Amino acid sequence: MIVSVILIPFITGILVPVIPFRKRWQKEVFLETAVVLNSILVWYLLLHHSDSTFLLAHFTGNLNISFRVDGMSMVFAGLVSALWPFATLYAFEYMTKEENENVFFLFYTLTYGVTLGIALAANLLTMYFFYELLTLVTVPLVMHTLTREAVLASRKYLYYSLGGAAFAFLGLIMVIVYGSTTDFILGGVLDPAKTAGKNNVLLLIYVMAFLGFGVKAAVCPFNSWLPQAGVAPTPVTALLHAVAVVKSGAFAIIRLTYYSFGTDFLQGTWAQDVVMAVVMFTIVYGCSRAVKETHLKRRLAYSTISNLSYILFGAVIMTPLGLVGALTHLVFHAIMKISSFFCAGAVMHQTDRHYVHELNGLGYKMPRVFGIFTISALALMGVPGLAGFISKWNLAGAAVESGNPLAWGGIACLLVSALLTAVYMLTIVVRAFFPGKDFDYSTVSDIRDPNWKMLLPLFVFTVCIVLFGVYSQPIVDFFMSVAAGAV
Amino acid sequence: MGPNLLANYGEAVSAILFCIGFTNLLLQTNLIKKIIGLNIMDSAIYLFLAEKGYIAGRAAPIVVDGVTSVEAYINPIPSGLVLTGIVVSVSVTALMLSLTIRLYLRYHTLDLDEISMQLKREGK
Amino acid sequence: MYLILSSIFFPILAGLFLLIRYRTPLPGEKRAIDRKALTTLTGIFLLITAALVAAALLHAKESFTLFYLTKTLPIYFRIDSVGRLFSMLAVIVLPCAGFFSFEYMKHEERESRYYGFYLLAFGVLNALCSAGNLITFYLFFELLTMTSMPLVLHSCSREAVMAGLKYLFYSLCGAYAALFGIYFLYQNCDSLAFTADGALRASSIAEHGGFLLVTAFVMLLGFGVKAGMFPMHAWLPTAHPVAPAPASAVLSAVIVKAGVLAIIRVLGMFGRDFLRGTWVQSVWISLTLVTVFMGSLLAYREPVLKKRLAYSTVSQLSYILFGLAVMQETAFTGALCHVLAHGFIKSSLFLCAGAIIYKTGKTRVEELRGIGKEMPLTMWCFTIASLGLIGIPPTGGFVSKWYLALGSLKSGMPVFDVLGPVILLVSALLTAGYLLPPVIHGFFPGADYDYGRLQKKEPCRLMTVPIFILTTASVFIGLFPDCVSGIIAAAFTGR
Amino acid sequence: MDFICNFPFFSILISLFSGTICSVLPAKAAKAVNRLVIAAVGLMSAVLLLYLLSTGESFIYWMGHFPAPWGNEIRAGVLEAGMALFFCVIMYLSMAGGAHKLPGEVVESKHSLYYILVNLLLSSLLALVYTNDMFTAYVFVEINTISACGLIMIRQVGRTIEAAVRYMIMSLLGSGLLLFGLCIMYDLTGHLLMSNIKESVALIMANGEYQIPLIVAVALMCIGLCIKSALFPFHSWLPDAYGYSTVSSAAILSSLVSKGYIFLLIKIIYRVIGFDIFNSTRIIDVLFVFGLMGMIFGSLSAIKENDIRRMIAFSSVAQIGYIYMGFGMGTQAGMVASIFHILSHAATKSLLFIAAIGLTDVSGGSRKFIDLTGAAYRNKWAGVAFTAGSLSMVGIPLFSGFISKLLFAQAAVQVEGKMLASLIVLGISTVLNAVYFMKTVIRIYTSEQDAPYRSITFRDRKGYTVVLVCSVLLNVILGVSSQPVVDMIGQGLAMFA
Repeated sequence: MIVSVILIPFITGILVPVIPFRKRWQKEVFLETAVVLNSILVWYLLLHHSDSTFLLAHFTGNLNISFRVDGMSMVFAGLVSALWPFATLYAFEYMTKEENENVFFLFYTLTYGVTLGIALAANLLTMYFFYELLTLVTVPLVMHTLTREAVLASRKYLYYSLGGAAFAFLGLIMVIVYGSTTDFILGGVLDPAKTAGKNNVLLLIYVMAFLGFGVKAAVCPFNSWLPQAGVAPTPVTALLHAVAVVKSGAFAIIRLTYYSFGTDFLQGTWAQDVVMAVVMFTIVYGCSRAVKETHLKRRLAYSTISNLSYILFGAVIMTPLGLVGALTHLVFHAIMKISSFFCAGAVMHQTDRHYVHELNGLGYKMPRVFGIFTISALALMGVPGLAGFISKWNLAGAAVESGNPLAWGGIACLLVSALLTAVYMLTIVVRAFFPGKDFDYSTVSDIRDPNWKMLLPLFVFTVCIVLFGVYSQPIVDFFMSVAAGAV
Repeated sequence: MGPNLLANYGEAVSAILFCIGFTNLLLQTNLIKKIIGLNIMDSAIYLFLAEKGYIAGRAAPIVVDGVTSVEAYINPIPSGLVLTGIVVSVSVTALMLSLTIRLYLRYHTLDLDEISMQLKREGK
Repeated sequence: MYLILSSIFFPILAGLFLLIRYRTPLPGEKRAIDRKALTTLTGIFLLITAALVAAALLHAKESFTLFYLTKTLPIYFRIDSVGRLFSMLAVIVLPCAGFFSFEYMKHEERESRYYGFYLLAFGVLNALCSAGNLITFYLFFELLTMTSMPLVLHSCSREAVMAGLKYLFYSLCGAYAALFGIYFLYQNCDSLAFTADGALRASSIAEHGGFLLVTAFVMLLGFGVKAGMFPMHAWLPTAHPVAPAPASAVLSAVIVKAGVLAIIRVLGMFGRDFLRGTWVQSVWISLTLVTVFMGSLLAYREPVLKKRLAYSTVSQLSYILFGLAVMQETAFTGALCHVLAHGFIKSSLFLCAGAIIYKTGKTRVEELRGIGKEMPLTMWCFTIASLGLIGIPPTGGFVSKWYLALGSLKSGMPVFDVLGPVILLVSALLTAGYLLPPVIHGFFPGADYDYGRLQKKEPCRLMTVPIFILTTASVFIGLFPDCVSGIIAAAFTGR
Repeated sequence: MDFICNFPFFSILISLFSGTICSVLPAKAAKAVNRLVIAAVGLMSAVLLLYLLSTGESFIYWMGHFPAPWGNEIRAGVLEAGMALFFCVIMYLSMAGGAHKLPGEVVESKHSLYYILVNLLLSSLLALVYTNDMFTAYVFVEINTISACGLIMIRQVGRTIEAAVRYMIMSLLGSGLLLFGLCIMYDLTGHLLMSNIKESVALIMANGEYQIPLIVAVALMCIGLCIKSALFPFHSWLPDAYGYSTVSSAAILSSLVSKGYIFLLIKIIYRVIGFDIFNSTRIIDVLFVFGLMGMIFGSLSAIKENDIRRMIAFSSVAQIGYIYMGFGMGTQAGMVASIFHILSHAATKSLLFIAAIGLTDVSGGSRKFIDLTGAAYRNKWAGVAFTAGSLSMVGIPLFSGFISKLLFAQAAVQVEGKMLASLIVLGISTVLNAVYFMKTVIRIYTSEQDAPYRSITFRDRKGYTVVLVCSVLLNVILGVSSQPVVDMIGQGLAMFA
């Protein structure tokens, strides 16, 4: 059952170029059906999960490829499978303007499976395996347009990701050697008997592994691949570089921190201070770069960098509440960012405008898109009543509660970042809706909102943003129980 | 150290020779000199083996006069090794020489660096 | 409960309705906007809202939780005396300015957007006044910024857009600084519901007292941004003048008061006893005094009338903050009195300035010679309001300043107990210096004034009546301060 | 003694003998014989392996029934048989993969000579694997050198001859050192058979006499073999030799020849000196340091390289660095990792060379990166295979490279002093590998629009494709079910002792 949800996307993806579809809509129906079915299957699996581990294959020694549904995987798999059908729907419309659709959908769907693999992995090795795989299946997506820029971006992406994985690998080794098992167990698996006297080495390796996985989560100084990877088609940037790929990085770090090394081992050590400082710096750095950036998608990418570090900030607080904060932001940021990216994609698709200064006055012509964009912008800023506030509240609450002065500084970083978020998001909104007195409306005369395939996902995400903003109780409760290990 | 060295002068000489040969093979740019170095090096080893194999006052292990005592003869294996080694060394030398001829015919020089320069100029 | 909710959500929905129904047509679109219907509708909405607020003020006593953001974060409403006082201000100023704008906005583009956001801001303000805990307050505080920003940049000139953004970012900056404090308060209080005598746990004070002081200071500074407190006052003189005059009136009179309200709430949360006598109080008082003096001085040097009024707002708001910072009952009374007095006076002044601009297009003070002859009613109101702001009895300003000075002297603080009143006095002199010249030149244009070209330019009733009402209100406060003293006394104790 | 015990001897003999036969056969027949011999030897090794696994112990085979310590011996254990089998498989794949290029690379009349050399090489490799006699090992080292040199120069262009000469010189230096070390060893112990030497060495170490000469001898042998297996900094001969010879030669040389020497070194470590004694010397530290340096500098040189084959060749330098790092750890785990890496690297490197030739073929024969743009679209299978090889090199799970990386890292953690250094270098080296291999992969998948050779289409060769697929499969098998292999290596090492 667990394996099937990973395999179905694989099979579907491979079938796309193989089956000779006569009409485009046939392909769309086929893909969408498969994706939706798979998502339903995932949700069914998550809701009726059993605690047993599914062993797929033995690797060497005591290393297995195995899958299990636990709290964390429920969060991530649920998120991914909820977003994917919408993103696919959106991609259909977006890709009408791009070439080589089949290859695109092949890898796009493969990525779904791989991401689920990361989410459902039962041990560090399995996760590492899918983590590497994720890099490989997403590279073709970045390279999709095959322009020089795209090639450079994908090359950089590859270098960074594989390089990061190389160091994450060291963490894996540590857990294999010093842990009692590689399975994910909340609280960590390091065996105190084995680690005695080796703490500093382990911490050093933890920092390395953190930065290694952090490459995918775009931790500074390893973040420059993400804005560059924005050359990919928007569904990719939105889903992968705002959700699946980068969140996998964050997810991996959470797994590493909470489920492998264990917070008891890490808390209060210099390693925690180091990673927290890095994360705090990234939060501010990402935002400042976003303010400077004039390319719309790259600006959003920088925003992603900063927001990912919010998640990591929650994670490195290393308390259950911190984990709750991280999870909240993991989920909520996914929705907010995918929504804003889809808006950006809709703008690019409808108008072929890429830079912020080209967006003047578009708000009148695309009121729905920009209305939604405004909401997601406000949510990203953390305006109460929208989802972003809840996650920031949880993060900051955890930081205050931890009593760690550095974490208190982190709150300041969060707020500075929120301000910068306002700067870079609201300037867009203001441009779109208040283009200035001498604005020539004829330049936007033939622009209109995109069709329902693009708008439907946007509406759904917006509803989610508002819904989670005002009524987050159940989901936060669920995160609480995840963090307490009760799920 | 000193007395040992003097007592085992054969080994010392062979070691020195080996070094000479080795250095030549490594550092000479002229291919013929390199090959000579190779031969010196190999010969040094044979010298070493022969030196080790010979015990003063004993004869080659060919039974004459019915003397079968072990004390009377030297160990024949080193000699066998030397022979084998010489065979190997000859074939290797032959191969090297043939390569040298090929290179000379092609580039009209025996200098390895010079050949490399020409190759670079060819650009292939 | 329903009264409060409807006083909040009715204007919001009405605003949204206007925004959508009367969307400004783009060039090439056939649709035209029926201006009459729009203004009538807006007027009706404004009146209904005002009625709803009034009803809520009179009747609503209960508190209720609307829903929970998270398990421990209720969106909670409760009308207490402080809120009631601010509500009173809003419910008088906003409809007046609204009716004023029906005339004023005649020639502006995209009217519907203005009215829409105006109503939105009204609703949010009501919510702000009836918010019962810090989170609810913060929620509407942010929304207030968002909804009032379009009012600032309404004209969409480059200057206005930049001013709007400046306003936005300053306000957000302040709000986030405040949020920083809220995070810490949340951990160190049992609940975030408002109180007047400190919600901090005794154990928390013992444990992180020093850090909590920092937090308090950060929060004061943060909310102080909205109230134009030095050093984060720069947005105010930029943003207020570029907005349409009725919007400036509302901004200066009511919306900046949200910052004051916030600070009152914060003081309540931390408790005056916790802050009194600490470095926070000293620094804060110094800041307010600096602002008072500096605002007046800048206003004195400013040639553009609306900008001058904006600087005056900076200065006057810090009177209020000074009153709060003294943390003494009399001064508190003075501060709250000044909230009302300044609200009425400043809105009246801005509306007068708006009427002048609307009729004559003159914006600079030296252009206003003889204006009193042209627009006598308007200028009379302007004069009375100015006198009120200077603090000449029997206007509202006198009462409040009297209490402020008295409270300060009574407080027994070192240095500031005397220094404060002195600066207030100096500033009052400066106020006279910057407000009276237009009046004097307006009525006494001098011998060389060409009476032959004089025309009556008195604006229509839609403009004069609101100005008149507001001016009257300011005088009324001065004549009968007792009618609010009860509510202020209740406010001090947090009821 | 079962009949199967003759297999090692048979396999050496038939490959040697068939080499002689090839000289009189026409090219086609020589090719057939060559393939047949490789297949037969492979089959025999496989049977032998199964036999050894079933009996669970190694055996010693007296040549001509001269008993030790006088006779010449062959020894077969699981590791030897496995290695022989593996060498045959790789060699077969390499030969098959490069076969179609042969007519273009080598003059028609030299084809039979080519097969002679290949057969000789195989026999010498087998002998290196099986022999239990040091001097025999030396002789076959030389045979190996000569045949390898022949394989390099058989493509008669200036570059290859020069490369052959350079290779020859370095090899001779190496074998000279080996021989000298050997002689000293013989002098010290009086034996040539590995097992006998080991006993004497243990005695010497116990007595405390002659320790310095012993260590000198060991060091000489090690350095000799290091030079021959192109450990950094003795790698200067390697890029030219691998980069310009024929495809099959390059594949065989890089994946097998240097591995033969390394295997001999392992045998020397285990069977001649004794693992513990070897580890107690400082030699392993030296090997360790040079291994680490090789990992870094080999990759750095590869990054700078602008020629795909030379790049792959430089990558070998880095990979050999890995192997020596494993030796340098001085633990059983490190050794297992090294041996596994020998296998995985051999499998991967031959795959890469063969795939690279497929790519250069469709790029007008040019090996410059700029000309390879979009090559993977023109030759799909080669592109996929190259990608797979690259991924294995970078150490992506599912491929063999990952397992060796895993084993190395696990081994490293157990060594107190060397843990951090090896882990960090492992990380950096992976990054560097990723840089140059992924650069190539992306290059070959870049858009064809601006590629100079877009019009060239690839003629599909079934044999070539099958070879690629098999190589990839071999790689994946090693990567997925590595446990039996690792177990086997462990078992084999146990038999060594």
